[in-house]
Amino acid sequence: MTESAQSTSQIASVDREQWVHLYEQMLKIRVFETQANQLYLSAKMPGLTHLYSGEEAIAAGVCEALRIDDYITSTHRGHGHCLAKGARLDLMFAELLGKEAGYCRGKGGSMHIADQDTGNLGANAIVGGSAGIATGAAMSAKMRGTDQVAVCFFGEGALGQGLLYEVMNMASLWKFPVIYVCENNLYNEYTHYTETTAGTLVDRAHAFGMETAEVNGQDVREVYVTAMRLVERARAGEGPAFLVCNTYRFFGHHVGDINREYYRSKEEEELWKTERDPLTLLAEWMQAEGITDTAVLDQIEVNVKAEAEAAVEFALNAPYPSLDEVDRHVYA
Amino acid sequence: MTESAQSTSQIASVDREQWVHLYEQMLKIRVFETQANQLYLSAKMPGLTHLYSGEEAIAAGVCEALRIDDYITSTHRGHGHCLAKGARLDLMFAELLGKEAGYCRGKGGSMHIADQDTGNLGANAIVGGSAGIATGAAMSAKMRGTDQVAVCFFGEGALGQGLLYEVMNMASLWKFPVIYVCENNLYNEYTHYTETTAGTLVDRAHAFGMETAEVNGQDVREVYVTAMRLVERARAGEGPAFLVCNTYRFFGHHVGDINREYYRSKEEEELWKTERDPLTLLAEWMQAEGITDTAVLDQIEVNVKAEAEAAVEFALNAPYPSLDEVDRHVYA
Amino acid sequence: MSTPNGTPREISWAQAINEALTEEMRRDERIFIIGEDIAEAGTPFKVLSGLVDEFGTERVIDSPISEPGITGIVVGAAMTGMRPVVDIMFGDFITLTMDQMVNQAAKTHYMSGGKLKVPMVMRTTLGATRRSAAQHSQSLHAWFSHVPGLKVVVPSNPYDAKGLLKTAIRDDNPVAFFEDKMLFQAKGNVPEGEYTIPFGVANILREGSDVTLVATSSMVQVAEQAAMMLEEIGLSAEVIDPRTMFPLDKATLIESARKTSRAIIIDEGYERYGVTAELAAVIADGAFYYLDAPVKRMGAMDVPIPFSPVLEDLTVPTPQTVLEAAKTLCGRV
Amino acid sequence: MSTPNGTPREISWAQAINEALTEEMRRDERIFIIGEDIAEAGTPFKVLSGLVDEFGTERVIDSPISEPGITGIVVGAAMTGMRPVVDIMFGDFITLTMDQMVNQAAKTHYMSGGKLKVPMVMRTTLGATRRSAAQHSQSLHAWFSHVPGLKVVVPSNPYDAKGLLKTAIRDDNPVAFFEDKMLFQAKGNVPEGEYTIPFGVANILREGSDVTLVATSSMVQVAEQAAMMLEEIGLSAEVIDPRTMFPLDKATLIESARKTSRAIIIDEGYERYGVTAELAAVIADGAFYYLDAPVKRMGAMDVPIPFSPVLEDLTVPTPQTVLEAAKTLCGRV
Ligand SMILES: Cc1ncc(C[n+]2csc(CCOP(=O)(O)OP(=O)(O)O)c2C)c(N)n1
Ligand SMILES: Cc1ncc(C[n+]2csc(CCOP(=O)(O)OP(=O)(O)O)c2C)c(N)n1
Ligand SMILES: [Mg+2]
Ligand SMILES: [Mg+2]
Repeated sequence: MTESAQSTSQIASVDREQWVHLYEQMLKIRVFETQANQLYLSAKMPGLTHLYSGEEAIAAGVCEALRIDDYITSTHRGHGHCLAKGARLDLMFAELLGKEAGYCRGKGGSMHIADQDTGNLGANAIVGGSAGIATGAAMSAKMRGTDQVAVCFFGEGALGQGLLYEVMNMASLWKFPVIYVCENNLYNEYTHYTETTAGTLVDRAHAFGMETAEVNGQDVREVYVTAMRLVERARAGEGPAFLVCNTYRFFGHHVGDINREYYRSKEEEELWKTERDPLTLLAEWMQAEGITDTAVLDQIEVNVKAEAEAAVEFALNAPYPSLDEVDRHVYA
Repeated sequence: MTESAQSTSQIASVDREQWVHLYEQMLKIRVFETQANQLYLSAKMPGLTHLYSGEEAIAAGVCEALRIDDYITSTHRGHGHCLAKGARLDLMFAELLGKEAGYCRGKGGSMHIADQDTGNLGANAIVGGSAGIATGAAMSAKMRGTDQVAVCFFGEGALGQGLLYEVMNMASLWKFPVIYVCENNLYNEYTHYTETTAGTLVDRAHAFGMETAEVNGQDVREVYVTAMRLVERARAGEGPAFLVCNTYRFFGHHVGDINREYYRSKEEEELWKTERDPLTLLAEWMQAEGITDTAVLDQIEVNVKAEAEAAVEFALNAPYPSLDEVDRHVYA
Repeated sequence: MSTPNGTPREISWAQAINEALTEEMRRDERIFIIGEDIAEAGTPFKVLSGLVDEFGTERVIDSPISEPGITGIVVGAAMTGMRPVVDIMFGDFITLTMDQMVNQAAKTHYMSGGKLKVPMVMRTTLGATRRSAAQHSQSLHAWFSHVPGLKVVVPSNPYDAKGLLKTAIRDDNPVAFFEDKMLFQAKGNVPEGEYTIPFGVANILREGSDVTLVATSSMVQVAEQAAMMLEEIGLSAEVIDPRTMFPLDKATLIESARKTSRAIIIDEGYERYGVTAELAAVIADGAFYYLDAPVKRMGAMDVPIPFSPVLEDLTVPTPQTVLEAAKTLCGRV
Repeated sequence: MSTPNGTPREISWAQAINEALTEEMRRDERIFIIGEDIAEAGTPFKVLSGLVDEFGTERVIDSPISEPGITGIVVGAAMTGMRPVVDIMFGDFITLTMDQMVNQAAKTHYMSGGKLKVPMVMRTTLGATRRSAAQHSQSLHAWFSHVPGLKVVVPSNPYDAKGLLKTAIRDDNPVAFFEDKMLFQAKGNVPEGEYTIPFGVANILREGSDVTLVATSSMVQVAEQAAMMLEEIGLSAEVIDPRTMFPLDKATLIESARKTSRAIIIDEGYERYGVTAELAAVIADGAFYYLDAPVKRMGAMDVPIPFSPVLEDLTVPTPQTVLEAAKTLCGRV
C-alpha cells in the first residue's frame, strides 16, 4: 500500500472527537503565534522569535500520536511543538517575555522553552542540536524498560548537520524508539533548501536502513495517522523512523523578517496561505464529512482567543525574575 | 553492465607494463611496512604506527589512476597512500623516526606525513578529519579551473563521523571533483564494523545522490579500472563519487596490537593472508596471463628490498632536528 | 602597516567590513567567502549585502547549515591555493568547528614541517545583550586564543575592523576574526582608500595616569565611557585596546600598567579561565614591581547568558561597574 | 567526603578507575558507559578491561566513532533518568564534542530554569610525551574550565582518580574528567572500600615555606620531584594539587602563596590563555600584598606538539625546568 492509500483507510478509523481536538490544538498554535507577533510589533517582547504559523498540522498531528510521558525535542521554531505536547499558554507567554512565571523562569526565552511535565526536553537554538538529546532520551527509555517514545523535530536545514547522521546511525543500529520528524518548509532561513541539499530528504535516512515516510504536512490527517503508525512501531521495539513533512511557514524566518521578496515571492506565499492552510483544510473536511459544524468551530475560536488573551495579560503583568536569580541554576 | 563485467572488459585494455608497475608499487608498501614493524619491534621507532599490509591494492590502484598534481588526503594508516602517490622511502622512514630529513622535519611522524610535491595533503590522526580538506581541495581545483581531482582515503570507521556527510552533501551539490575512497577492512580498531554501522556502506553516499561503486579491494585490477572510471568522470566535471573497497589489514590495528583473538580469529586472518593477498593475486594472474614471469618479479623484489634497506639505513643515521626547530613553523 | 590617505567619512561597522572584503576580493581573485545566508541575504545582519552582486555566487557562496563542513572545506581550499573566508553566523557555533580549526587548520603548517599553509579567515561574532539567550550570546574567543597556530582578532570600531580584516585576509595563517554583533550598525570614522592595521599592536585610545583600562572588542566603548566618568571625578584613566588576542602586544599593556600602577581588564568572555586571566597574568607579571593594587578582572558573569533582559544586563560589565571598580582600585570609596 | 576504611593496597591508575566504575555501576543501575572500543577491548589503554564481563554490552557499550553523537546521546539519556559516562578516547577529540558539552549539557539546567538536569561524566585524557604527535597529545582542559555549567576534574594519582570519579558520577551536573594517559600504569596507594573525594578541595601534598608549586594532573609528580631537588639545595617548596579546575579551591592556593610569598603554576595545557593564566591571576590577586616575586607560569610550550622525541620533550615542564624556575624566583641564581 502507498502511504496515502494506507492513510485513507486509517483516517476512517479515527474518532471524530479527535479531529475536533486536533483542530483546537492547531488553532491554539495559530492564535499563540499571532499574539506573539503582536507582542513583537508592539515592542513588548525582548528579542526576536520564529513563528510556526502554517506548520501547525505537524506539531499537532505528531504530538496527538504521543503520550504525555513521551519525549519531544524542539527547535528555534518551537512554540507549536511545546503547545501541542500540552504546555500552557500563560506560562509560555511569560517565558517569551522573560518573566519569572515562565516555564524557564524567564531564563530560556522563546528558543529554549522546556517543560518537563509534558515531556518537552526543550527547544534548541542550535540547528540540529537536539538530535543527540532526542536519541539519548529514546535510548534511556529503552534502557529503563519503559515504552516511551522520543520525537525529534527539526527543519530540513538541520540535514546539513553531521550530528544528525551520527545519531541516526546509532538509533537504527540499536533500534531506539525515536522518530525524526523533518519539517520541510522549503527554506533554511533565507535560502531555498534545494540550494543546500543534494539528493532526496528520505534517502538521508535510508542510508541507515531506517523506516521512512513522507507526508503532506498541511494535512493533519495524513500527519497524524502516519505518526501513529511510526510511533506504534517504535513503541513496540521495531526501531526508529524518519518522517518528512512538507510544509511552509506563513511568516518570515523570524518576526523581524518582513521584506521577503528577494528570497520568495508573494505569489508563493499567497498560494500556500489560501490553498494549503492546515486549519482551513481540516475545517472544510470536517464540515464536508459532517464531523462538526461552523457553530462548534466558532465556539472553539472564541474560547481559544479568550484563553490566549488572558494568557498574554497574565504574562504582561507578571514580574521579572528577581535579580538574584541571575546566578541560580548554573549548577544543580 | 555490472561493476565486475565492466571491469573485465576494461582490465583487458590496460597496458601490461602498468600491471608490473602496480605490483612494484604494492610490494614497496609491503616491504616498507615490514621494515616499519621491525623498527618498532627493535625499539628504534618512537611511538606506535598503523600498518597498511594487506590493503596495498587500494592505495596502489587508486593512485595509479591519478596524476602527480592530483590531491590525496590520508589517514592514520597512511604509509600506503603516501608511497603510492610517489613519496620516497628514505624521507618517509626518516619521518617515522622523527628525523629532520623526514618529510615533515620529524614534526609530523607516521600519522601526519604530508608531501606537497606529490599532492599528498597529509595523513590525519583524526578519524574522518581530512574529509573537509579533500573536499576543499577539490573545490579549489574547480575554482582555479585546473582539472585536478582529489581523493579522500578513509576507513569504514570514519562513516561514524558527521563531518563526512556534511561535505559529501556539498561535493554532490556543487559537483566537486572528489572521490571518497572507503577502505572497509572490517574493523574500527578492535570492534567489527557491523557492530557500529547501520545500513549499507554505499547507501551512505546514495543519500546525497552520489555515484557509488563497490569493489574487491584485494584485486588491484578491479580497484584500478574502477578508480580510473570515477576519476575520469570527476575530471570531466561530472561530480564526486564514493568507492567502497573491501579489504583486510594483515597486522593489528597498530604495531602494538599483538593479541587479537578477542576480536578476530586466527582462522580469519589466515584466510585473508593465504587466499586474498593482493600481491599474490596479482602475481599469479600476471603469470597465468603471461604478462610477466618469476624472474622479473624476483628482480623487482630484490630491488625494492635493497632500496628499503638503504632507506632505513639512511633514516637511522640521519640526525634529529636541532632543538631550535621546536618553535619554528608554528606560523607561516 | 599601510596608512589611509582618503578623505574622512563616517560609515558603519557593517559597511567597513563590506568594503574590506570588496577591496580584497577585487585585488585577489583567490579570495572567496562561504557561509549560511550570505549571498542574496547578505547574512542575517546584512553585513555582506551586495557582495554577491559584484562577485557572483561563485565567490560569495551560500552553504548548507554545516559549520564543521564549511570550515573543513575552507581549510582544504586554503591549503591548495585559495584564500577563503568562512562566515560562522554566531560565535556560539564555533563549538562545531573546533576540530577543523584546532586539530586541522592550526596544526597543518607545523605538522608538515612548514610545507603546507592555511591562509584562511573565520569571521564570527561575540557579545551579549541582544536578548538572544544562552546559545546566541557567547564570547568564546578565549578558546582559539589558547591554540598555537591560530591568530585571533577582536576589533572594537569600524576603522579597526576594516584594517584588521584586510590584514587577516593577507595573513598566511588561519585567523579567527570576532565581531561584536551589537556594533554592526555603530558608525565610525573610516577614511576612503587603502590601509591595513598590523596584528600585535595595541591601540592606546586615551592616555591616563591613574589606572589602565585594558578592554577588548565590545568592552572598549564601555571602558571609554567609564574613563570619561572617571575624569569627572578627577581620575585619569588610560584606555588600551589590544586589538588582537594573539599576537598580543604585551609590551604596551605592561608599560601602561607600570606607568599608572593599576590595571583593570575588561572583556565580554566568561571571566573564569578566560581572556581576562591571561591579560591579568601578563600584567601582574610584567608590572609586578610597579603595581599599587592587584590587577582587577571584569569578564562576563560565569553563567549561561539568561534571556530575561533584567538578568542579561547584569552579566556584562558596564561603564558604571567599571567606574566602581576603578574607584575602588584607586582608593576612592 | 566519605573516608576509606579498607586495608591499604598498591594498584594502578587503570585499576583504580576500573574499580570506581565497577563499584558505582553495582550501586546504581542507571549508570552506563559508552565509547569506542570500550567493551571487549576495554579501551586501547585497557583501563576498562573486564567491565563488560560483569555488566554486559547493555551497560558497557561499544559505539561508532562518533564523538559528537555519543556525547549528544549521553546528554539526552542524562536528562531522562540515566547517569551515563561517555568515554572520549583522547582529549584531543573533545574538539568534536564542544557543541554538545557547551551549548547543550552545560546550559540545560540553567536554560530550563532549574528543571532539567544533566548528570553525566565525560572521561577523557590529557598529556604529551607519548610520541603521539600533535593530534593525540593535547591537554585542552582549559576550554571546559571556561564554561559555566561544567565541572572539570584533573586527578593526579590513583587514589584521587578513584575518589574523584565516584564523586563525578554522583554529581548532578555534567563533569569533564581528564586523565593523564601517561599515568594509567602508575601505581599508588588505594585502600579497599568506599570513599569519595569532594570537588573544590585542593590537596596539599607537601608543606613548605619558600615557594608554592601549584601543579595539576600530570604535573603534580613533576612538581614533587622538583620539590625534592629543591630540598637538597635548602629550599622548601609547598606542593598543591587543586584536583578540580572548577570548582577551584582558591582559598588554599592563596593562603599558601601568602605564606610562602612565591608561587609557580605548572600545568600541561598550552601556556597562553590556559589554566596557568587563571591560577596565576587568582593568586596574584588574592596574595597581592604578600608576594615577593611575580607568579611564574609554566605550561606546555605554545606549539603544536611535535612528533620527534627530541622536540616533544622540550615542550613540557620537567622537574629540572621547574627547579630552575624556582631557584630564579627565590633569588638563587
Ligand atoms: C548550528 C547553527 N547554525 C546556524 C544557525 C542559524 N539559524 C537559525 S535558524 C536557521 C535556519 C534553519 O532552517 P531549518 O532547519 O529549515 O528550520 P526553519 O527555520 O525553516 O524552521 C539558521 C541557519 C543556528 N541557529 N545554528
Ligand atoms: C575522531 C577520532 N576518534 C577516535 C580515534 C581513535 N582511532 C584511531 S584509528 C580508529 C579506528 C579507525 O577505524 P577505520 O576508520 O575503519 O580505519 P582502520 O584503522 O580500520 O584503517 C580509532 C577509533 C581517532 N583517531 N579519531
Ligand atoms: Mg526550513
Ligand atoms: Mg577499518
